[in-house]
Amino acid sequence: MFLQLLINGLIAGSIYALISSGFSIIYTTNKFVHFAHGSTATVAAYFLYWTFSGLGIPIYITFPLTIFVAALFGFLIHLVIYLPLKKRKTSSVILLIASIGIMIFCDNLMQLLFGANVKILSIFPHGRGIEFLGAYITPIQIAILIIVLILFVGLWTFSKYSRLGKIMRAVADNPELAKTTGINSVRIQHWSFVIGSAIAGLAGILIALEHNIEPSMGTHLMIQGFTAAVIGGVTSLPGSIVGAYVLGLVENFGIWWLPSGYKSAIAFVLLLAFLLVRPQGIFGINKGARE
Amino acid sequence: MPKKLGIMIAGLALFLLIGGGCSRTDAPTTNTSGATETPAVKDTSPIKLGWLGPLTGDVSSVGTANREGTELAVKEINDAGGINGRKVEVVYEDGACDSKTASNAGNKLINVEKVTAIVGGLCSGETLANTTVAEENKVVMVAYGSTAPSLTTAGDYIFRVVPSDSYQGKYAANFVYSTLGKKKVAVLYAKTDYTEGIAQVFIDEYKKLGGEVVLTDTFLQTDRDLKTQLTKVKNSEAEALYFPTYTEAAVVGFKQMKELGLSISIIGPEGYADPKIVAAEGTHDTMYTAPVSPENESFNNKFMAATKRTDVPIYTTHAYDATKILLETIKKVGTDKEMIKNELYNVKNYQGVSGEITFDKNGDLATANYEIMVIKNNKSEKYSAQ
Amino acid sequence: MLSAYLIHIAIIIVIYAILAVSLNVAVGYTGLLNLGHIAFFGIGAYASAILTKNDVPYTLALCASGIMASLFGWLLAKITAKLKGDYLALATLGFGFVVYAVMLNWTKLTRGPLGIPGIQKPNIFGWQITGAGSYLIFASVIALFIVLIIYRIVHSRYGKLLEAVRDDAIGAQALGKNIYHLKVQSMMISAFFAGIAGSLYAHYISYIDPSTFFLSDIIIIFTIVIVGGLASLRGSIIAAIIIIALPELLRFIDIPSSMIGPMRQMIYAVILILILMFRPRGIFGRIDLD
Amino acid sequence: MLEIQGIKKSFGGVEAIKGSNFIIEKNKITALIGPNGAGKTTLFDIIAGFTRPDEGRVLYEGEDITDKEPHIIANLGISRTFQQVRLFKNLTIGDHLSMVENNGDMNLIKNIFRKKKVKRVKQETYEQVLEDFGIKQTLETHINDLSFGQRKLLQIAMALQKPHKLLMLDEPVAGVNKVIQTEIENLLLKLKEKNETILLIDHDIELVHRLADHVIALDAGIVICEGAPNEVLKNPKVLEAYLGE
Repeated sequence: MFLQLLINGLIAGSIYALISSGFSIIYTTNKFVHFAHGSTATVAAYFLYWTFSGLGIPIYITFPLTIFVAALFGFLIHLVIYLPLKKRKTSSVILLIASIGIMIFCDNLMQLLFGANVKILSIFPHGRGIEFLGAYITPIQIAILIIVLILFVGLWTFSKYSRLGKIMRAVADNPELAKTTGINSVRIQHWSFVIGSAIAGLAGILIALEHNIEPSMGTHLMIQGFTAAVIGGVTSLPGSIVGAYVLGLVENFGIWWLPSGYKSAIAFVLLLAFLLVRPQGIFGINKGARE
Repeated sequence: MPKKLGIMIAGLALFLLIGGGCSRTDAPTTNTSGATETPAVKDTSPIKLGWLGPLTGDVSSVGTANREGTELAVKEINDAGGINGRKVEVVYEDGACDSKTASNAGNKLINVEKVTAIVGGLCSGETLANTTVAEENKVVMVAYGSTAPSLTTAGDYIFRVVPSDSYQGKYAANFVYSTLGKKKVAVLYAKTDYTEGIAQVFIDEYKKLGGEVVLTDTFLQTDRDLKTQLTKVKNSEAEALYFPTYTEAAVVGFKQMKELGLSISIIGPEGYADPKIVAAEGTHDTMYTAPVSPENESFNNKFMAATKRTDVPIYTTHAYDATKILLETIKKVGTDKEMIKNELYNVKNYQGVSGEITFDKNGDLATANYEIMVIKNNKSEKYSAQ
Repeated sequence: MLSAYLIHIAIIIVIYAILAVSLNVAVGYTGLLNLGHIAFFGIGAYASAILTKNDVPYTLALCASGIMASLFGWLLAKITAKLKGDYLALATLGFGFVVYAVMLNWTKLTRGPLGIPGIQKPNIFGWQITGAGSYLIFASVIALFIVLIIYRIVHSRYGKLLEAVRDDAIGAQALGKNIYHLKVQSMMISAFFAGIAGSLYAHYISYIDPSTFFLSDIIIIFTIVIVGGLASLRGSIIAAIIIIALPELLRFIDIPSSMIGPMRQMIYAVILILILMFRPRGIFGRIDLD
Repeated sequence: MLEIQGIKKSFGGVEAIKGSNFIIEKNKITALIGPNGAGKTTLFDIIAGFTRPDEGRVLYEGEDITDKEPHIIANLGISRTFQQVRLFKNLTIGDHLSMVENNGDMNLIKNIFRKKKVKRVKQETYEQVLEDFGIKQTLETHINDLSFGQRKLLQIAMALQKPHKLLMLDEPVAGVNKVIQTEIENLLLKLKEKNETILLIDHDIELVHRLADHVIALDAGIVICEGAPNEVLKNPKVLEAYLGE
């Protein structure tokens, strides 16, 4: 059973990692909590459902198209709502509240357009999981694990070695300083939304395959994704992915003893604990979150 | 008195006035709306019924179908000339399976629309939120899906055409223990009013019969990852699993059961009749209790023809029956609320589409017999002990 | 006639006005961005319901609901004393969810998802309140009383200290003011009145379950406070009227009722975003949320 | 009056203060001078309790106040100003001045049932304070409407108005125009006559020369020399540390 729990934890962790990594890219560069990130995944999932089940477009077109649409969606939110707010030097708290407003708007818009009931994407036939030393894991779950690993390595090399990645880290550490050295930090922040939302698009697709699609899926995953990012260290990209696995494993092993109804409470107790004891998370650097 | 404080006091005092002005009239409004009592003068104003159910939220797929069930019943009666020549009109309000929304909606039906009676709510929370208002204003409520045991003693004006969970849970426990002969069972249920009530009744009855409940676990209605709870079930020596839940979590639950290779027999409540569950992955050989309902086929065809749907979601037949009973009662005794209530208690052996309906002194179904259905290759059929 | 429905909406407005005014004490006057205010509302409602179910007299239950809520206010203030800005906001949001999870899972006390039905109408000093009209009077009197107390607090020297903590906590400390003490007290005051509002709500609706105290309600109270304007009691009251009454109009336009729920939430979201973008100080607000 | 014993403080590996020891006499004006980053403001924050030192003790009138909360230290009679002026941007001058006294504003219950907001007699004393400090504004003006110079003056007025035994001024004249500078100087000279105990940080050598009874020159928190103003200001080590020859 231990192996099955480990696998359950890893799969849950990978799903949270899909959300927390995109969120962390946006947070490190823009310095505010983009809570509507979960809704980007929801919009992507519904777009996939609409194009694939609705219009019957084959997946090798709809998958990349969904990722592109998600990136565009994130970019537009930044351009239309966040940028004007940032221009007026509003505090990160106002941006946080605005992002919660956007989240509520998107979730309800999806419910209005597609109805509240669960939509099932039957792209790949669901079969019994492949048995592996007594534990079961399905092809889709293996795909998710692999994709997240690729994502982890990709993000790590991107932020360490690519030009854009380094500039992004510079803007993250000190936006004012970055401006003085001629970096157009607004353009970089646009890029952070494009990349972060693209990952959310990918997350939307994979989660739709694993957990089906419904209007509130983004919000629930965002709460877990954010908790994962805080645990791993919001200011560090690889940290947010490690935090996701920590959360996934603690949740799944936790409800082995606790009644499972407390599963979401475990995420919040962890969130509260880390925010109080170590708000910069496992890897993050202390960014004046305290007094 | 500083200016600002003055404005605030005036603002709140305004409410006092409204309250004061109306408290005199808040005594329950006895006079019925529209219809005058004297039968001599032919009154042709429409009879107003209220309908309450989830049109948004997790359960709205069932709610919207139930509404169409009611619409069908009303259309049939109106086509047949209405009641004593008066057309029937229904006001549909969204309860969203949540007590706050349902109380707002119920309040509007009773106080603004002045409906004669209400068909609804579906979720127990919706009905419970309106019992006091309904009692005060003597408005009959015939719930078509609220099975929570606490509704039995909710009031004289509260009726329901679905059996209380206490019957169904006991029936399921007896079936698992004696018919299937499973001595160890696990119970995994969603944290909602409907499922928790029925799970408790099942557990108590199963223990009384001498069976052993090796595992009791829960999950939130909004959870979509039940793998670890199911792993716990697999790890316990349970020979069967009682799995009460709403549609959304059931669909994901069955998929994950298949993925985890959980091979023990699965039993659930009548919620499984929802076509979305029957068509879901991994539901093969799943059994569920369902109230005996004769001649389903003819109603199903009629319903599917009228609504161009391809399935008849759960409680649609009950919504249809609730509406039909109410309208027939009004046909007999007119629109006086008190008389409607008293007449409803005399409903005996009414052959409804959802089954035989007899109200006991609490407004519950007196008789409730169930049968076991089993899902074979995504088709529901009667269980026959091979 | 229509007034019965108006009374119902008026009672909901009065309750949300108390919630918004009490939240303004913490957010508007002391700068404590508390996204978990709904938890105090829920605790007050449950405390009052459970106590009156075990036949505690109503007046006692009403005070107890306020005290219970402010105890949790003390707890929240203590554990988040060192946090600032959006970290504080998110810790309080987490606190709100933990309280929700406990309400849902502690079935022995709160009957979990079954909720608590049949909460009887209040009977205060012999005045048995039955109809909605008299309940509106009762709720309005309590609301008036609460607004008066809060008005006196925020306009006294003590209130100025709260505002000093909001504007520059370090500067206030340098003047010898114990800012932790002030923050904890402000949270307790805010929680106390939210608890009272919870009790008023429970005894009016007569049935409560955990789902009423969840995320979507946090947003409504926040929209009211921000639209009304921070540090402005008048703003919170008037915004409560607008924000609660506005979506009710949806019920009268004949859009299919399955659209009303999502449309209502979308209206809140749009109002919130527009206000943040074009009038961040709200209608009567005079300070910016830093 | 105030004794600093072996204070050490480092921020993330950088040793800001490498162990400073000095004594502040009562009824004297002591000036702390030194190049930027010599740890002067950090020392101020340590004395006032806003920052905890890694090592060392702060003794005030013989009592160890190192680990005390800032508001307790402030109430013990240490009244300080900040390099960047810290005032409450949404409140009025009247609010600031009445907040300075311990007039029971911390007591919640009493405040609910208190009758008048500000007593008549208080009104006069505050107006008098504004005259003394040459701030030509009414009590009701909001801080945002004050000029930078007026804010500096108000900050000093508040520090003085607060019942205190030791006054700590962090660059009181930095960034103000000549007129305000001379006003502040006259004020400080008046305080000198009243034998106020003042601890002063400033870069203006002439000001330090005219005002200070005792000067302590610091580099990275270490006292490089101490004594009467003219001695210290000519000391080669000080000049070297200052001008970096």
